[in-house]
Amino acid sequence: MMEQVLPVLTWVLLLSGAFFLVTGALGMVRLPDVFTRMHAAGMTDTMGAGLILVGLCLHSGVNLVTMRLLLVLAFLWFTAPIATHAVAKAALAAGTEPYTLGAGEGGADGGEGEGGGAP
Amino acid sequence: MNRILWLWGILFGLWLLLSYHFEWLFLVFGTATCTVAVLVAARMGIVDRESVPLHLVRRGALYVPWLVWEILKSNVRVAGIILSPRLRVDPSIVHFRASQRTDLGRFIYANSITLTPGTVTTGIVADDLEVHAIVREEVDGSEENDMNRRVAALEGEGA
Amino acid sequence: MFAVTAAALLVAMCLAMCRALLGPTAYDRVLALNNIGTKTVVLIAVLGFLNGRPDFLDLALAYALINFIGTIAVLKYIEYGDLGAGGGTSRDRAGG
Amino acid sequence: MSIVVDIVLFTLLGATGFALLKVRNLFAVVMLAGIYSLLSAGLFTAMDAVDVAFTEAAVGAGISTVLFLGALALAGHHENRPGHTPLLPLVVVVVTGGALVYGTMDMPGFGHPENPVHHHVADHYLEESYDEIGIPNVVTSVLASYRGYDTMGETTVVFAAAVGVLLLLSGARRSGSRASPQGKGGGR
Repeated sequence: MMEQVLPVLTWVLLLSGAFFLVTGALGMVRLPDVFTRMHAAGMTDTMGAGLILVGLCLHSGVNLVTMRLLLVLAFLWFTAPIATHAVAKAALAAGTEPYTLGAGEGGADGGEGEGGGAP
Repeated sequence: MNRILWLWGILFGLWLLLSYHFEWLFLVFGTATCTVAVLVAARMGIVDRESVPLHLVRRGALYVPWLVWEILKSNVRVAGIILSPRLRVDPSIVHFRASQRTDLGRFIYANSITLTPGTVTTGIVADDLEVHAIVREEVDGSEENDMNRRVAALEGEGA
Repeated sequence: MFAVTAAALLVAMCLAMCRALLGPTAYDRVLALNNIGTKTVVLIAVLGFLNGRPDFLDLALAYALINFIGTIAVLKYIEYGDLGAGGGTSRDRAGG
Repeated sequence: MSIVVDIVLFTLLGATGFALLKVRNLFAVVMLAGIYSLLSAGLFTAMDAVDVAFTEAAVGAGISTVLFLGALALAGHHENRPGHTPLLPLVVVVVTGGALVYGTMDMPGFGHPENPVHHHVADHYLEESYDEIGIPNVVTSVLASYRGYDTMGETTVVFAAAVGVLLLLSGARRSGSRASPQGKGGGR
Protein backbone atom coordinates (compact mmCIF):
# COMPACT_ATOMS: atom_id res chain seq x y z
CA MET A 1 0.00 0.00 0.00
CA MET A 2 2.63 2.52 1.11
CA GLU A 3 4.87 1.50 -1.76
CA GLN A 4 2.33 2.72 -4.27
CA VAL A 5 1.26 5.87 -2.49
CA LEU A 6 4.68 7.26 -1.69
CA PRO A 7 6.02 7.80 -5.22
CA VAL A 8 2.75 9.36 -6.32
CA LEU A 9 2.83 11.68 -3.33
CA THR A 10 6.44 12.59 -4.08
CA TRP A 11 5.49 13.39 -7.64
CA VAL A 12 2.59 15.55 -6.56
CA LEU A 13 4.71 17.45 -4.05
CA LEU A 14 7.61 18.03 -6.42
CA LEU A 15 5.38 19.11 -9.30
CA SER A 16 3.28 21.47 -7.21
CA GLY A 17 6.47 22.87 -5.71
CA ALA A 18 7.79 23.46 -9.21
CA PHE A 19 4.48 25.11 -10.14
CA PHE A 20 4.73 27.53 -7.22
CA LEU A 21 8.37 28.27 -8.03
CA VAL A 22 7.65 29.21 -11.61
CA THR A 23 4.52 31.15 -10.68
CA GLY A 24 6.43 33.09 -8.06
CA ALA A 25 9.20 33.88 -10.51
CA LEU A 26 6.60 34.94 -13.07
CA GLY A 27 5.14 37.23 -10.45
CA MET A 28 8.57 38.72 -9.84
CA VAL A 29 8.60 39.77 -13.47
CA ARG A 30 4.95 40.76 -13.94
CA LEU A 31 4.05 42.63 -10.79
CA PRO A 32 4.35 46.40 -10.80
CA ASP A 33 6.65 47.36 -7.93
CA VAL A 34 9.07 46.02 -5.36
CA PHE A 35 6.47 45.61 -2.62
CA THR A 36 4.12 43.52 -4.70
CA ARG A 37 7.05 41.51 -6.08
CA MET A 38 7.97 40.72 -2.50
CA HIS A 39 4.78 38.70 -2.15
CA ALA A 40 5.66 36.68 -5.23
CA ALA A 41 9.20 36.10 -3.96
CA GLY A 42 7.78 34.98 -0.63
CA MET A 43 5.81 32.35 -2.50
CA THR A 44 9.02 30.79 -3.79
CA ASP A 45 10.57 30.83 -0.36
CA THR A 46 7.67 29.22 1.46
CA MET A 47 5.72 26.93 -0.82
CA GLY A 48 8.12 26.34 -3.69
CA ALA A 49 11.09 25.40 -1.57
CA GLY A 50 8.90 23.80 1.10
CA LEU A 51 6.99 21.43 -1.17
CA ILE A 52 10.09 20.39 -3.07
CA LEU A 53 12.13 19.73 0.05
CA VAL A 54 9.31 17.74 1.66
CA GLY A 55 8.97 15.82 -1.59
CA LEU A 56 12.66 14.96 -1.49
CA CYS A 57 12.24 13.90 2.15
CA LEU A 58 9.48 11.47 1.21
CA HIS A 59 11.62 10.10 -1.57
CA SER A 60 14.64 9.41 0.59
CA GLY A 61 12.78 7.84 3.48
CA VAL A 62 13.77 8.29 7.12
CA ASN A 63 17.52 8.77 7.34
CA LEU A 64 20.21 11.39 7.76
CA VAL A 65 19.35 13.05 4.46
CA THR A 66 15.78 13.65 5.63
CA MET A 67 16.97 15.36 8.78
CA ARG A 68 19.25 17.63 6.80
CA LEU A 69 16.52 18.49 4.32
CA LEU A 70 14.24 19.40 7.19
CA LEU A 71 17.00 21.53 8.72
CA VAL A 72 17.44 23.37 5.41
CA LEU A 73 13.69 23.94 5.31
CA ALA A 74 13.66 25.19 8.91
CA PHE A 75 16.49 27.63 8.20
CA LEU A 76 14.72 28.89 5.09
CA TRP A 77 11.45 29.41 6.91
CA PHE A 78 13.12 31.18 9.79
CA THR A 79 15.25 33.48 7.69
CA ALA A 80 13.05 34.16 4.65
CA PRO A 81 10.52 36.39 6.42
CA ILE A 82 13.29 38.34 8.15
CA ALA A 83 15.02 39.01 4.85
CA THR A 84 11.72 39.98 3.19
CA HIS A 85 10.85 42.28 6.07
CA ALA A 86 14.30 43.86 5.88
CA VAL A 87 13.89 44.55 2.15
CA ALA A 88 10.48 46.10 2.72
CA LYS A 89 11.65 48.22 5.61
CA ALA A 90 14.76 49.42 3.81
CA ALA A 91 12.70 50.30 0.73
CA LEU A 92 10.20 52.24 2.80
CA ALA A 93 12.93 53.96 4.80
CA ALA A 94 14.51 55.18 1.57
CA GLY A 95 11.20 56.76 0.58
CA THR A 96 10.07 54.30 -2.07
CA GLU A 97 6.38 54.88 -2.67
CA PRO A 98 4.34 51.69 -2.77
CA TYR A 99 2.40 51.29 -5.98
CA THR A 100 -1.32 51.82 -5.57
CA LEU A 101 -4.19 51.38 -7.99
CA GLY A 102 -5.44 54.94 -7.97
CA ALA A 103 -2.16 56.79 -8.13
CA GLY A 104 -0.37 54.80 -10.78
CA GLU A 105 3.39 54.54 -10.42
CA GLY A 106 3.99 55.78 -6.91
CA GLY A 107 1.20 57.57 -5.09
CA ALA A 108 1.55 61.32 -4.72
CA ASP A 109 0.19 61.43 -1.21
CA GLY A 110 3.08 59.89 0.63
CA GLY A 111 4.03 56.28 0.98
CA GLU A 112 1.85 55.44 3.88
CA GLY A 113 -1.35 56.03 5.69
CA GLU A 114 -3.67 55.34 2.79
CA GLY A 115 -4.57 51.99 4.18
CA GLY A 116 -7.74 51.67 6.16
CA GLY A 117 -7.06 50.47 9.66
CA ALA A 118 -8.17 46.91 10.09
CA PRO A 119 -8.69 45.89 13.69
CA MET B 1 21.00 26.87 34.67
CA ASN B 2 18.37 24.54 33.34
CA ARG B 3 18.21 26.61 30.19
CA ILE B 4 21.98 26.44 29.73
CA LEU B 5 21.88 22.67 29.94
CA TRP B 6 19.06 22.55 27.43
CA LEU B 7 20.93 24.81 25.05
CA TRP B 8 24.00 22.60 25.37
CA GLY B 9 21.90 19.54 24.69
CA ILE B 10 20.29 21.08 21.60
CA LEU B 11 23.66 22.18 20.22
CA PHE B 12 25.23 18.81 20.86
CA GLY B 13 22.30 17.08 19.21
CA LEU B 14 22.78 19.30 16.17
CA TRP B 15 26.50 18.45 16.17
CA LEU B 16 25.77 14.74 16.24
CA LEU B 17 23.18 15.10 13.52
CA LEU B 18 25.51 16.99 11.21
CA SER B 19 28.64 14.97 11.85
CA TYR B 20 27.10 11.54 12.40
CA HIS B 21 30.42 10.03 13.44
CA PHE B 22 30.56 8.45 16.83
CA GLU B 23 34.27 7.93 17.38
CA TRP B 24 35.69 9.34 20.57
CA LEU B 25 37.77 11.98 18.82
CA PHE B 26 34.74 13.60 17.23
CA LEU B 27 32.60 13.29 20.33
CA VAL B 28 35.30 15.09 22.32
CA PHE B 29 35.57 17.81 19.67
CA GLY B 30 31.81 18.21 19.69
CA THR B 31 31.62 18.40 23.45
CA ALA B 32 34.37 21.01 23.56
CA THR B 33 32.82 23.11 20.79
CA CYS B 34 29.35 23.09 22.34
CA THR B 35 30.74 23.86 25.79
CA VAL B 36 32.72 26.84 24.56
CA ALA B 37 29.75 28.16 22.57
CA VAL B 38 27.40 27.82 25.53
CA LEU B 39 29.91 29.40 27.92
CA VAL B 40 30.37 32.38 25.63
CA ALA B 41 26.60 32.74 25.27
CA ALA B 42 26.13 32.52 29.01
CA ARG B 43 28.83 35.11 29.61
CA MET B 44 27.16 37.43 27.13
CA GLY B 45 23.96 36.96 29.06
CA ILE B 46 21.90 35.94 26.05
CA VAL B 47 20.64 32.62 27.36
CA ASP B 48 17.14 33.60 28.42
CA ARG B 49 13.47 33.07 27.62
CA GLU B 50 13.91 34.80 24.30
CA SER B 51 16.82 32.86 22.87
CA VAL B 52 15.93 29.44 24.30
CA PRO B 53 12.12 29.55 24.30
CA LEU B 54 11.52 26.17 25.89
CA HIS B 55 8.05 27.19 27.02
CA LEU B 56 6.91 27.52 23.40
CA VAL B 57 7.84 24.03 22.26
CA ARG B 58 4.73 22.15 23.35
CA ARG B 59 2.13 24.67 22.16
CA GLY B 60 4.26 25.50 19.11
CA ALA B 61 3.77 21.95 17.91
CA LEU B 62 0.10 22.82 17.47
CA TYR B 63 0.69 26.24 15.97
CA VAL B 64 3.06 25.18 13.19
CA PRO B 65 0.62 22.88 11.33
CA TRP B 66 -2.04 25.57 11.46
CA LEU B 67 0.45 28.09 10.08
CA VAL B 68 1.45 25.72 7.29
CA TRP B 69 -2.20 25.36 6.33
CA GLU B 70 -2.62 29.14 6.27
CA ILE B 71 0.50 29.49 4.14
CA LEU B 72 -0.87 26.93 1.72
CA LYS B 73 -4.18 28.75 1.38
CA SER B 74 -2.66 32.17 0.83
CA ASN B 75 -0.12 30.75 -1.62
CA VAL B 76 -2.93 29.45 -3.78
CA ARG B 77 -4.62 32.86 -3.61
CA VAL B 78 -1.49 34.77 -4.61
CA ALA B 79 -0.75 32.27 -7.38
CA GLY B 80 -4.26 32.93 -8.71
CA ILE B 81 -3.60 36.66 -8.69
CA ILE B 82 -0.30 36.32 -10.55
CA LEU B 83 -1.65 33.92 -13.16
CA SER B 84 -4.83 35.85 -13.88
CA PRO B 85 -4.31 37.77 -17.11
CA ARG B 86 -5.57 41.06 -15.70
CA LEU B 87 -3.28 40.95 -12.65
CA ARG B 88 -5.81 42.07 -10.06
CA VAL B 89 -3.56 43.73 -7.54
CA ASP B 90 -4.74 46.49 -5.26
CA PRO B 91 -1.86 46.95 -2.85
CA SER B 92 -2.21 49.00 0.27
CA ILE B 93 -0.72 49.38 3.70
CA VAL B 94 -2.87 48.40 6.65
CA HIS B 95 -2.27 48.38 10.37
CA PHE B 96 -2.84 45.59 12.84
CA ARG B 97 -2.70 45.57 16.59
CA ALA B 98 -0.60 42.83 18.14
CA SER B 99 -1.89 41.64 21.47
CA GLN B 100 1.14 39.61 22.48
CA ARG B 101 2.85 40.55 25.69
CA THR B 102 6.48 39.84 24.82
CA ASP B 103 8.77 40.91 22.01
CA LEU B 104 9.23 37.27 21.11
CA GLY B 105 5.49 36.84 20.67
CA ARG B 106 5.25 39.92 18.48
CA PHE B 107 8.24 38.65 16.51
CA ILE B 108 6.47 35.35 15.88
CA TYR B 109 3.26 37.12 14.89
CA ALA B 110 5.03 39.53 12.52
CA ASN B 111 7.04 36.73 10.94
CA SER B 112 3.95 34.60 10.52
CA ILE B 113 2.28 37.47 8.69
CA THR B 114 5.29 37.83 6.40
CA LEU B 115 5.53 34.09 5.86
CA THR B 116 1.99 33.97 4.46
CA PRO B 117 2.25 35.41 0.94
CA GLY B 118 0.01 38.35 0.23
CA THR B 119 0.98 40.14 3.41
CA VAL B 120 4.39 41.46 4.46
CA THR B 121 5.13 43.16 7.75
CA THR B 122 6.97 46.35 6.90
CA GLY B 123 7.29 47.91 10.30
CA ILE B 124 6.56 47.35 13.95
CA VAL B 125 6.44 49.90 16.74
CA ALA B 126 5.31 48.76 20.16
CA ASP B 127 2.16 46.78 19.37
CA ASP B 128 1.33 48.42 16.05
CA LEU B 129 2.12 46.36 12.97
CA GLU B 130 2.39 48.02 9.59
CA VAL B 131 1.52 45.47 6.91
CA HIS B 132 1.71 45.72 3.15
CA ALA B 133 -1.05 43.69 1.50
CA ILE B 134 -1.21 42.81 -2.16
CA VAL B 135 -5.01 42.93 -2.35
CA ARG B 136 -6.78 45.25 0.01
CA GLU B 137 -10.09 43.40 0.25
CA GLU B 138 -8.48 40.10 1.12
CA VAL B 139 -7.09 41.36 4.40
CA ASP B 140 -10.29 42.14 6.21
CA GLY B 141 -8.53 41.24 9.42
CA SER B 142 -10.40 38.08 10.27
CA GLU B 143 -7.51 35.76 9.50
CA GLU B 144 -4.96 38.06 11.03
CA ASN B 145 -7.12 38.30 14.14
CA ASP B 146 -7.18 34.55 14.29
CA MET B 147 -3.41 34.39 13.91
CA ASN B 148 -2.96 37.10 16.52
CA ARG B 149 -5.10 35.16 18.96
CA ARG B 150 -3.24 31.94 18.32
CA VAL B 151 0.20 33.50 18.76
CA ALA B 152 -0.95 35.17 21.97
CA ALA B 153 -2.19 31.80 23.18
CA LEU B 154 1.14 30.30 22.17
CA GLU B 155 2.91 32.61 24.60
CA GLY B 156 0.88 31.20 27.39
CA GLU B 157 0.63 32.67 30.86
CA GLY B 158 3.25 34.25 33.03
CA ALA B 159 5.25 35.86 30.27
CA MET C 1 10.81 13.76 -11.84
CA PHE C 2 13.87 15.39 -10.35
CA ALA C 3 14.70 16.49 -13.86
CA VAL C 4 11.33 18.25 -14.13
CA THR C 5 11.89 19.96 -10.82
CA ALA C 6 15.40 21.01 -11.78
CA ALA C 7 14.09 22.38 -15.08
CA ALA C 8 11.42 24.37 -13.26
CA LEU C 9 14.09 25.73 -10.92
CA LEU C 10 16.23 26.81 -13.86
CA VAL C 11 13.30 28.52 -15.56
CA ALA C 12 12.46 30.31 -12.33
CA MET C 13 16.09 31.34 -11.95
CA CYS C 14 16.07 32.81 -15.45
CA LEU C 15 12.95 34.82 -14.63
CA ALA C 16 14.43 36.09 -11.37
CA MET C 17 17.60 36.91 -13.29
CA CYS C 18 15.51 39.13 -15.61
CA ARG C 19 14.32 41.03 -12.57
CA ALA C 20 17.88 41.41 -11.30
CA LEU C 21 18.98 42.80 -14.65
CA LEU C 22 15.97 45.07 -15.17
CA GLY C 23 16.03 46.61 -11.71
CA PRO C 24 14.72 49.26 -11.62
CA THR C 25 15.42 49.99 -7.94
CA ALA C 26 18.19 48.59 -5.78
CA TYR C 27 15.57 46.75 -3.75
CA ASP C 28 14.38 44.81 -6.76
CA ARG C 29 17.91 43.60 -7.23
CA VAL C 30 18.30 42.63 -3.58
CA LEU C 31 15.02 40.77 -3.76
CA ALA C 32 16.15 38.96 -6.90
CA LEU C 33 19.51 38.11 -5.33
CA ASN C 34 17.85 36.69 -2.25
CA ASN C 35 15.39 34.80 -4.40
CA ILE C 36 18.06 33.30 -6.63
CA GLY C 37 19.93 32.33 -3.47
CA THR C 38 16.92 30.40 -2.18
CA LYS C 39 16.55 28.71 -5.54
CA THR C 40 20.21 27.75 -5.56
CA VAL C 41 19.78 26.09 -2.17
CA VAL C 42 16.88 24.05 -3.51
CA LEU C 43 18.73 23.38 -6.77
CA ILE C 44 21.72 21.96 -4.89
CA ALA C 45 19.40 19.68 -2.95
CA VAL C 46 17.61 18.55 -6.11
CA LEU C 47 20.86 18.05 -8.03
CA GLY C 48 22.08 15.75 -5.27
CA PHE C 49 19.05 13.54 -5.84
CA LEU C 50 19.30 13.86 -9.61
CA ASN C 51 22.85 12.50 -9.52
CA GLY C 52 21.84 9.86 -7.03
CA ARG C 53 24.19 11.15 -4.34
CA PRO C 54 22.18 13.15 -1.83
CA ASP C 55 25.07 13.32 0.64
CA PHE C 56 26.03 16.90 0.08
CA LEU C 57 23.15 18.63 1.74
CA ASP C 58 25.53 20.28 4.18
CA LEU C 59 26.34 22.60 1.32
CA ALA C 60 22.69 23.57 0.93
CA LEU C 61 22.55 24.05 4.68
CA ALA C 62 25.57 26.36 4.77
CA TYR C 63 24.21 28.15 1.76
CA ALA C 64 20.85 28.89 3.32
CA LEU C 65 22.62 30.64 6.17
CA ILE C 66 25.17 32.51 4.06
CA ASN C 67 22.44 33.77 1.78
CA PHE C 68 20.62 35.20 4.78
CA ILE C 69 23.74 36.89 6.15
CA GLY C 70 24.49 38.34 2.74
CA THR C 71 20.98 39.77 2.38
CA ILE C 72 21.11 41.36 5.81
CA ALA C 73 24.54 42.87 5.10
CA VAL C 74 23.27 44.30 1.82
CA LEU C 75 20.23 45.84 3.45
CA LYS C 76 22.27 47.26 6.27
CA TYR C 77 24.44 48.90 3.68
CA ILE C 78 21.44 50.33 1.84
CA GLU C 79 19.81 51.60 4.96
CA TYR C 80 22.82 53.12 6.69
CA GLY C 81 25.41 53.32 3.93
CA ASP C 82 27.77 51.54 6.29
CA LEU C 83 28.12 48.01 7.53
CA GLY C 84 29.31 49.03 10.98
CA ALA C 85 26.26 51.09 11.93
CA GLY C 86 24.26 49.86 14.84
CA GLY C 87 20.56 49.26 15.02
CA GLY C 88 19.94 52.39 17.05
CA THR C 89 18.50 54.44 14.23
CA SER C 90 16.43 51.64 12.79
CA ARG C 91 13.25 52.79 14.46
CA ASP C 92 13.25 56.27 13.01
CA ARG C 93 10.65 55.50 10.42
CA ALA C 94 9.16 52.13 11.06
CA GLY C 95 5.99 53.34 12.72
CA GLY C 96 4.79 55.92 10.23
CA MET D 1 19.49 16.23 -17.97
CA SER D 2 22.71 17.25 -16.27
CA ILE D 3 24.01 18.59 -19.57
CA VAL D 4 20.91 20.82 -19.77
CA VAL D 5 21.57 22.03 -16.24
CA ASP D 6 25.16 22.83 -17.20
CA ILE D 7 24.14 24.68 -20.33
CA VAL D 8 21.46 26.78 -18.65
CA LEU D 9 23.71 27.65 -15.74
CA PHE D 10 26.53 28.58 -18.11
CA THR D 11 24.18 30.75 -20.14
CA LEU D 12 23.00 32.54 -17.03
CA LEU D 13 26.61 32.92 -15.95
CA GLY D 14 27.48 34.48 -19.30
CA ALA D 15 24.50 36.84 -19.13
CA THR D 16 25.53 37.88 -15.64
CA GLY D 17 29.09 38.47 -16.81
CA PHE D 18 27.99 40.77 -19.63
CA ALA D 19 25.61 42.58 -17.31
CA LEU D 20 28.50 43.07 -14.88
CA LEU D 21 30.43 44.80 -17.64
CA LYS D 22 27.58 46.97 -18.89
CA VAL D 23 26.05 48.14 -15.63
CA ARG D 24 27.52 51.38 -14.28
CA ASN D 25 25.81 51.36 -10.92
CA LEU D 26 28.32 49.68 -8.66
CA PHE D 27 25.68 48.57 -6.19
CA ALA D 28 23.95 46.64 -8.94
CA VAL D 29 27.37 45.25 -9.87
CA VAL D 30 27.84 43.90 -6.35
CA MET D 31 24.40 42.29 -6.48
CA LEU D 32 25.19 40.72 -9.83
CA ALA D 33 28.56 39.50 -8.55
CA GLY D 34 26.69 37.78 -5.74
CA ILE D 35 24.39 36.13 -8.27
CA TYR D 36 27.46 35.16 -10.30
CA SER D 37 28.92 33.37 -7.27
CA LEU D 38 25.64 31.63 -6.55
CA LEU D 39 25.41 30.40 -10.12
CA SER D 40 28.99 29.18 -10.23
CA ALA D 41 28.54 27.35 -6.95
CA GLY D 42 25.51 25.65 -8.48
CA LEU D 43 27.65 24.78 -11.47
CA PHE D 44 30.41 23.33 -9.29
CA THR D 45 27.83 21.19 -7.54
CA ALA D 46 26.53 19.99 -10.89
CA MET D 47 30.12 19.03 -11.78
CA ASP D 48 30.55 17.12 -8.51
CA ALA D 49 33.13 19.53 -7.12
CA VAL D 50 31.25 19.94 -3.89
CA ASP D 51 34.13 21.25 -1.79
CA VAL D 52 34.88 23.95 -4.35
CA ALA D 53 31.20 24.86 -4.39
CA PHE D 54 31.30 25.12 -0.62
CA THR D 55 34.23 27.53 -0.76
CA GLU D 56 32.62 29.54 -3.53
CA ALA D 57 29.44 29.82 -1.50
CA ALA D 58 31.23 30.96 1.64
CA VAL D 59 33.79 33.26 0.05
CA GLY D 60 32.16 34.41 -3.18
CA ALA D 61 28.58 34.92 -2.11
CA GLY D 62 29.18 35.61 1.57
CA ILE D 63 32.43 37.32 2.47
CA SER D 64 33.23 39.13 -0.75
CA THR D 65 29.74 40.64 -1.00
CA VAL D 66 30.20 42.05 2.48
CA LEU D 67 33.71 43.32 1.65
CA PHE D 68 32.52 44.89 -1.62
CA LEU D 69 29.77 46.67 0.26
CA GLY D 70 32.25 47.91 2.83
CA ALA D 71 34.37 49.28 0.00
CA LEU D 72 31.31 50.85 -1.65
CA ALA D 73 30.48 52.60 1.59
CA LEU D 74 33.85 54.33 1.31
CA ALA D 75 34.05 54.88 -2.41
CA GLY D 76 30.60 55.84 -3.67
CA HIS D 77 28.52 53.76 -5.97
CA HIS D 78 28.90 55.05 -9.50
CA GLU D 79 31.55 53.86 -11.90
CA ASN D 80 33.03 56.53 -14.15
CA ARG D 81 33.19 55.92 -17.85
CA PRO D 82 36.66 54.87 -18.87
CA GLY D 83 38.62 57.69 -20.48
CA HIS D 84 40.23 55.53 -23.14
CA THR D 85 38.96 52.95 -25.55
CA PRO D 86 39.47 49.49 -24.09
CA LEU D 87 40.85 48.06 -27.32
CA LEU D 88 44.26 46.94 -26.13
CA PRO D 89 42.90 45.22 -23.03
CA LEU D 90 40.33 43.49 -25.21
CA VAL D 91 43.08 42.12 -27.45
CA VAL D 92 45.10 40.96 -24.43
CA VAL D 93 42.09 39.25 -22.92
CA VAL D 94 41.07 37.57 -26.18
CA VAL D 95 44.61 36.30 -26.79
CA THR D 96 44.97 35.00 -23.23
CA GLY D 97 41.56 33.36 -23.36
CA GLY D 98 42.37 31.80 -26.72
CA ALA D 99 45.65 30.44 -25.35
CA LEU D 100 43.85 28.95 -22.38
CA VAL D 101 41.23 27.31 -24.58
CA TYR D 102 44.03 26.01 -26.81
CA GLY D 103 45.70 24.62 -23.71
CA THR D 104 42.63 22.61 -22.82
CA MET D 105 42.92 20.72 -26.12
CA ASP D 106 45.87 18.82 -24.73
CA MET D 107 44.07 17.91 -21.54
CA PRO D 108 42.74 14.38 -21.14
CA GLY D 109 39.00 13.86 -21.13
CA PHE D 110 37.08 15.41 -18.23
CA GLY D 111 36.64 12.89 -15.43
CA HIS D 112 38.41 10.09 -17.31
CA PRO D 113 39.57 7.44 -14.81
CA GLU D 114 42.95 6.97 -16.53
CA ASN D 115 43.92 10.62 -16.12
CA PRO D 116 47.38 11.02 -14.58
CA VAL D 117 45.93 13.35 -11.96
CA HIS D 118 43.99 10.42 -10.56
CA HIS D 119 47.05 8.21 -10.22
CA HIS D 120 49.74 10.27 -8.60
CA VAL D 121 48.93 10.36 -4.90
CA ALA D 122 45.15 10.42 -5.19
CA ASP D 123 44.84 6.64 -4.95
CA HIS D 124 46.91 6.58 -1.81
CA TYR D 125 44.85 9.38 -0.25
CA LEU D 126 41.56 7.75 -1.10
CA GLU D 127 42.54 4.31 0.14
CA GLU D 128 44.71 5.02 3.15
CA SER D 129 43.75 8.41 4.53
CA TYR D 130 41.17 7.08 6.96
CA ASP D 131 43.63 4.61 8.49
CA GLU D 132 46.49 7.07 8.53
CA ILE D 133 44.73 10.22 9.70
CA GLY D 134 41.40 9.07 11.09
CA ILE D 135 39.29 11.85 9.53
CA PRO D 136 36.30 10.57 7.54
CA ASN D 137 36.35 13.41 5.01
CA VAL D 138 39.23 12.90 2.55
CA VAL D 139 39.33 16.53 1.50
CA THR D 140 39.78 17.58 5.10
CA SER D 141 42.58 15.13 5.76
CA VAL D 142 44.40 16.15 2.57
CA LEU D 143 44.13 19.83 3.42
CA ALA D 144 44.81 19.62 7.12
CA SER D 145 47.33 16.80 7.29
CA TYR D 146 49.03 15.78 4.04
CA ARG D 147 49.29 19.40 3.00
CA GLY D 148 49.34 20.76 6.53
CA TYR D 149 52.21 23.23 6.09
CA ASP D 150 50.76 24.47 2.85
CA THR D 151 47.40 25.07 4.49
CA MET D 152 49.01 26.77 7.46
CA GLY D 153 50.83 29.22 5.22
CA GLU D 154 47.64 29.77 3.26
CA THR D 155 45.55 30.53 6.30
CA THR D 156 48.27 32.83 7.62
CA VAL D 157 48.19 34.83 4.40
CA VAL D 158 44.40 34.96 4.35
CA PHE D 159 44.27 35.97 7.99
CA ALA D 160 46.81 38.75 7.44
CA ALA D 161 44.85 39.98 4.43
CA ALA D 162 41.59 39.93 6.38
CA VAL D 163 43.12 41.88 9.26
CA GLY D 164 44.55 44.38 6.79
CA VAL D 165 41.19 44.91 5.08
CA LEU D 166 39.39 45.27 8.39
CA LEU D 167 41.96 47.81 9.59
CA LEU D 168 41.55 49.82 6.41
CA LEU D 169 37.77 49.79 6.61
CA SER D 170 37.45 50.55 10.30
CA GLY D 171 40.24 53.17 10.26
CA ALA D 172 38.49 55.11 7.55
CA ARG D 173 35.22 54.96 9.41
CA ARG D 174 36.68 56.30 12.62
CA SER D 175 38.58 59.22 11.10
CA GLY D 176 35.80 60.60 8.91
CA SER D 177 32.40 61.69 10.17
CA ARG D 178 30.71 59.82 7.40
CA ALA D 179 27.37 58.44 8.32
CA SER D 180 24.57 60.62 7.08
CA PRO D 181 25.21 62.40 3.77
CA GLN D 182 25.17 59.64 1.20
CA GLY D 183 23.81 57.14 3.62
CA LYS D 184 20.09 57.02 3.08
CA GLY D 185 18.94 55.13 0.03
CA GLY D 186 22.54 54.77 -1.02
CA GLY D 187 22.27 52.33 -3.81
CA ARG D 188 20.29 53.68 -6.69
